[in-house]
Amino acid sequence: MATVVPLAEAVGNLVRDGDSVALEGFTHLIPYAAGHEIIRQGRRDLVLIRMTPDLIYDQLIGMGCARRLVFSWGGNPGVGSLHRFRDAVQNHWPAPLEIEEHSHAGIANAYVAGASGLPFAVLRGYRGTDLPSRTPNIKPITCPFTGEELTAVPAINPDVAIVHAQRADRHGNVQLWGITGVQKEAVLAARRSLVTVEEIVEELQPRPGAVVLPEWAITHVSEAPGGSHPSYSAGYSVRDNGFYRAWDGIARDRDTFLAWMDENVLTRKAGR
Amino acid sequence: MATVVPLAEAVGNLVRDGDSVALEGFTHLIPYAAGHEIIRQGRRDLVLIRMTPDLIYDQLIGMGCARRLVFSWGGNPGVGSLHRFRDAVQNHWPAPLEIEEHSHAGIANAYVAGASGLPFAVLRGYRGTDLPSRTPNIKPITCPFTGEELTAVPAINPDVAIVHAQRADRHGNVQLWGITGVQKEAVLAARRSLVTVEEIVEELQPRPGAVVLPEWAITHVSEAPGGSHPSYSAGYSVRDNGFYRAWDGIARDRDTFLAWMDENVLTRKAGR
Amino acid sequence: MTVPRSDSPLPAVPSGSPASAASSGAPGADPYTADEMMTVAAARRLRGGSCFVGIGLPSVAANLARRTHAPDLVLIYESGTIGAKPERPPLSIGDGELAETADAVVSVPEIFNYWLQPGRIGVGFLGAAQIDRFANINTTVIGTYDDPKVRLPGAGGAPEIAASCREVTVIVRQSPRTFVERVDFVTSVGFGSGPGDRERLGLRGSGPRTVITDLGVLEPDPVTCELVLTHLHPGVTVDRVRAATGWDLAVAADLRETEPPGPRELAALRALTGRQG
Amino acid sequence: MTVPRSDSPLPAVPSGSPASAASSGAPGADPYTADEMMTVAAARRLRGGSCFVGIGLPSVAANLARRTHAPDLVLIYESGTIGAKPERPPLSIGDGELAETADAVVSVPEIFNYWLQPGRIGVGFLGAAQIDRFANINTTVIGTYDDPKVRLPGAGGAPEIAASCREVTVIVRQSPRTFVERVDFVTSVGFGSGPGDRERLGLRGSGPRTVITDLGVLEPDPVTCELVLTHLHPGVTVDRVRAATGWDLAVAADLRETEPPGPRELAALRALTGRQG
Repeated sequence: MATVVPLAEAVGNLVRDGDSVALEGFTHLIPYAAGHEIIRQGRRDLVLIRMTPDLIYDQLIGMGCARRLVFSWGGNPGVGSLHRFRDAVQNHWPAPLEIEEHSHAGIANAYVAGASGLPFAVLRGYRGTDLPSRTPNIKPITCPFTGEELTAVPAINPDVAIVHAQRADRHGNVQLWGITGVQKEAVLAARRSLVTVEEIVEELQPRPGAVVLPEWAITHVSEAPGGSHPSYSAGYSVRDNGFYRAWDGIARDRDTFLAWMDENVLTRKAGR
Repeated sequence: MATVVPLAEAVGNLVRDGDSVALEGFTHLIPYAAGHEIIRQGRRDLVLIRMTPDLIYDQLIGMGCARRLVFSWGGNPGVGSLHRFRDAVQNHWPAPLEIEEHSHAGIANAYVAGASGLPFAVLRGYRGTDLPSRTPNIKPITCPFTGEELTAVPAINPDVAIVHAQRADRHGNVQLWGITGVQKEAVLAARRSLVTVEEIVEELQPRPGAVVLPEWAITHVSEAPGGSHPSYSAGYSVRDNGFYRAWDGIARDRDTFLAWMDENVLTRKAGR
Repeated sequence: MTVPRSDSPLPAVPSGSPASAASSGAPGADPYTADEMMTVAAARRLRGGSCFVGIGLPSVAANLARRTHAPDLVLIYESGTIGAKPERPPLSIGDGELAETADAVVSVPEIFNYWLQPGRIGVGFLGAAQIDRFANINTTVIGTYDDPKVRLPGAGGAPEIAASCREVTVIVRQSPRTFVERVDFVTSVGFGSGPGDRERLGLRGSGPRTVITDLGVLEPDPVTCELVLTHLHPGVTVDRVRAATGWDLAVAADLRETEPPGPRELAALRALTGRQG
Repeated sequence: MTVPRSDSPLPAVPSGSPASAASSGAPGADPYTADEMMTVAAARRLRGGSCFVGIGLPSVAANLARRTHAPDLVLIYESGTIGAKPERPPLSIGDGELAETADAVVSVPEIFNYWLQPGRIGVGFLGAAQIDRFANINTTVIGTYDDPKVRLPGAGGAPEIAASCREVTVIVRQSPRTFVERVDFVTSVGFGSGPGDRERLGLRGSGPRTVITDLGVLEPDPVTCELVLTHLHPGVTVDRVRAATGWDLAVAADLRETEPPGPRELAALRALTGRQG
């Protein structure tokens, strides 16, 4: 049964030090506002899960919130590297970062298994690559009918899943559309969940391509207009490609990064 | 690459004696017109696959088209039994009917595996029931991570899948909405496919809840207005509950059944 | 046979007749049929949360619950409709109104995999052609599988509903043909052959909590898992229930009588089914 | 090092200069950069059907093909957009325009499971940070995994694109740092360690058919599976390509020269990238 609460309260209720937390949104509807709130609340030792860790995970990692990253593609899409992620992996700054690395197909299926109440998923994947030698939880599995060998990955069931959506109604039923990525699976796989939304409306109107998550499958809903910036919320905002490009310069240097975070994330707390 | 052809030509091209054929549509959008065309073309020895064999499979079975039925629930929904199906199973009339029996979850997942290019699917299903003792291709499978024992079913990859949809455009892109069942999976799992549609339109307009099948994933599209009667096509027709009730009387007796088929299916050939 | 056929409703039990006088109380109260009593009793068990609804009797009872004491009950049908609010109980589980009134419509694989299988749904609401001492359900065949006396529709969604919902309610008319010592075919597991079987099989829901019939209510003994008669509907005797049961039915020490259908319940039920009072 | 850095385009090769005079022919023809030649050559390989498009260079080339000789090319992005028709190549694989112009938008699990995995998609179009003699691709780390010199973004969709598309085209700028004897990490399998490996691994697509660089085109030898230089771009010498390759590169007996970009190709490309001619 979803309850609609302010963002700081939702994050405070749901995210604890040491939790596994999945912030999903496949280039679209990335829950930046919620990520910033996690940073402001000073969470530590998080296991961060995300197919495409982009700037928000660069920020969480650079601010020392994470001890482990489970991911399949960690870059600044169309721009280049995530410098804070690289600095953590290559130089252990600000803290060592364990990584568990998959392919997109692997993580997507691990979420599907998690959402489905299964302990594992089967896919044609990883075979012949060096990933299984570095990610121990990728295992072979044999088809009981054909004898063919395929690949199994364990289900992902995060302690908390956080996604951003366009709308919710007052009961907490959520509607998102456009590129819907793996958000439904992440929410359904998680023990607890938070959906931030552009706006809360009286009634959800059916829309082409919309995914609806009923309120009884969600823990908290929080209004966070613009909460996906610099990614976008189709129908509400456009992707701020300029910011993605600018981030490359901001994040390249530790001090520039910290100054930016201080000015744009940490000191904005009071304003909310 | 879909080609748009008349129904008789599509069925003639795609369905051969001995084929495995899945006509899907979960109570909604059931491809009756295509099923009738299979009967008129006198196909024999078909392996008929369908989660919910209802009147159209009662007709195909009663007309002697099938040698085997793969299914999970064979009844006249809300009314009672399928008398032709029962007569075939209990009395081998008009021919013996082998059956391969599953649960809905089992067949749905077998289609998912088929659509996904996997040889099998894993589910929490069947355990403790008598189904595995009667359906040999339900097997246990052990999770390589937790050791837990689950159930595997082999993929379903029909020779032909046939579904009914509301609309296609001239290129053969298909749009269906409402209860969309397992139709996408059946089409994607099949070697060849036919989609009958209520109408062919200039351009598909986005609609809430619509599934779009791109033309390059389909073999043939045929216009068949009213082709889902007595089931329904949301937005075009309503379910003819009266016919479902009437069928109970028609199908109970072999001669009544044959007379009805002769009058309503076989002799309508010329009219098309 | 003196028991009613499982597909024909019992005749109405008029108020004031020996069968219902004891509880229906008020003179002039609506007469009601045994089927109506059964449906009302079943609806009362649904208190809120989510319910995976089988077709037929379960669908009527679930819709009745939503119309009376449980307006927030989330109805889920295997056709993929989540939160359907039909005006009338559908004839099939895929009627158009289910989709039109639903909060969300998902594919059939999704309803089973993402919604049912993980144990997200509170109550699974099933019918039965046969049910046994341990609440195992048969909807597949009467007689032997290879040469059946009656070929029934089969499993549908029931095996996984029975396995995965947090608990299961069964609604079925009671007769010795239906309530059998051992079902001819286990389509859906209740408690298997007794305590511990569900756990051994890895079934994650708690299994049948209530079996509601046209005669009374049965519930599994918490220790033995065997069905025990816990409620009689007004005017029904223990002897009559035992005569309608194919095993030596245990009766609860604190056997109670079901509250008869109230006027509001009957009115709502008849509005649903179209029956005149 | 004298080879260009892999992230900086080569300087434009003006028409009439020794580098391109031999083939660009007509005096006054547009000058073009090596990157433009590479992109045009890659686009030409896409003839129709469906293409699973990686981000960056592949996306520009695939969009160019759709604008020029292959208007019916179905572009599929891992964000779930099928049949996207963007006006400009997206910066990310999830830009809004991809969804708005697509024939269908599906979830990320679905795009991988229902569309990529069964081998439904014709061409997988990938970039690389390193590629080796057997066309294996690395986009994970340069150096060792535990103490990398450069931590790259990782696998993304590439391993399964490389495994499951009916064939694969790779587009990558050529340098000895990029074209290595053996990749530091096999992110995506080309031909493994040689003939028969794909079959042994159960990879169902036929693997890389073409590697297009800023210098020429390489194709696997049908017997040995080793990449062989089959085309030189105008003005490029075999020696220059060999100097930019970290193994002893074989050269095809019938080595040919790539047709330079035509005016229509260049205009379409520049309209896409926003570059002035």
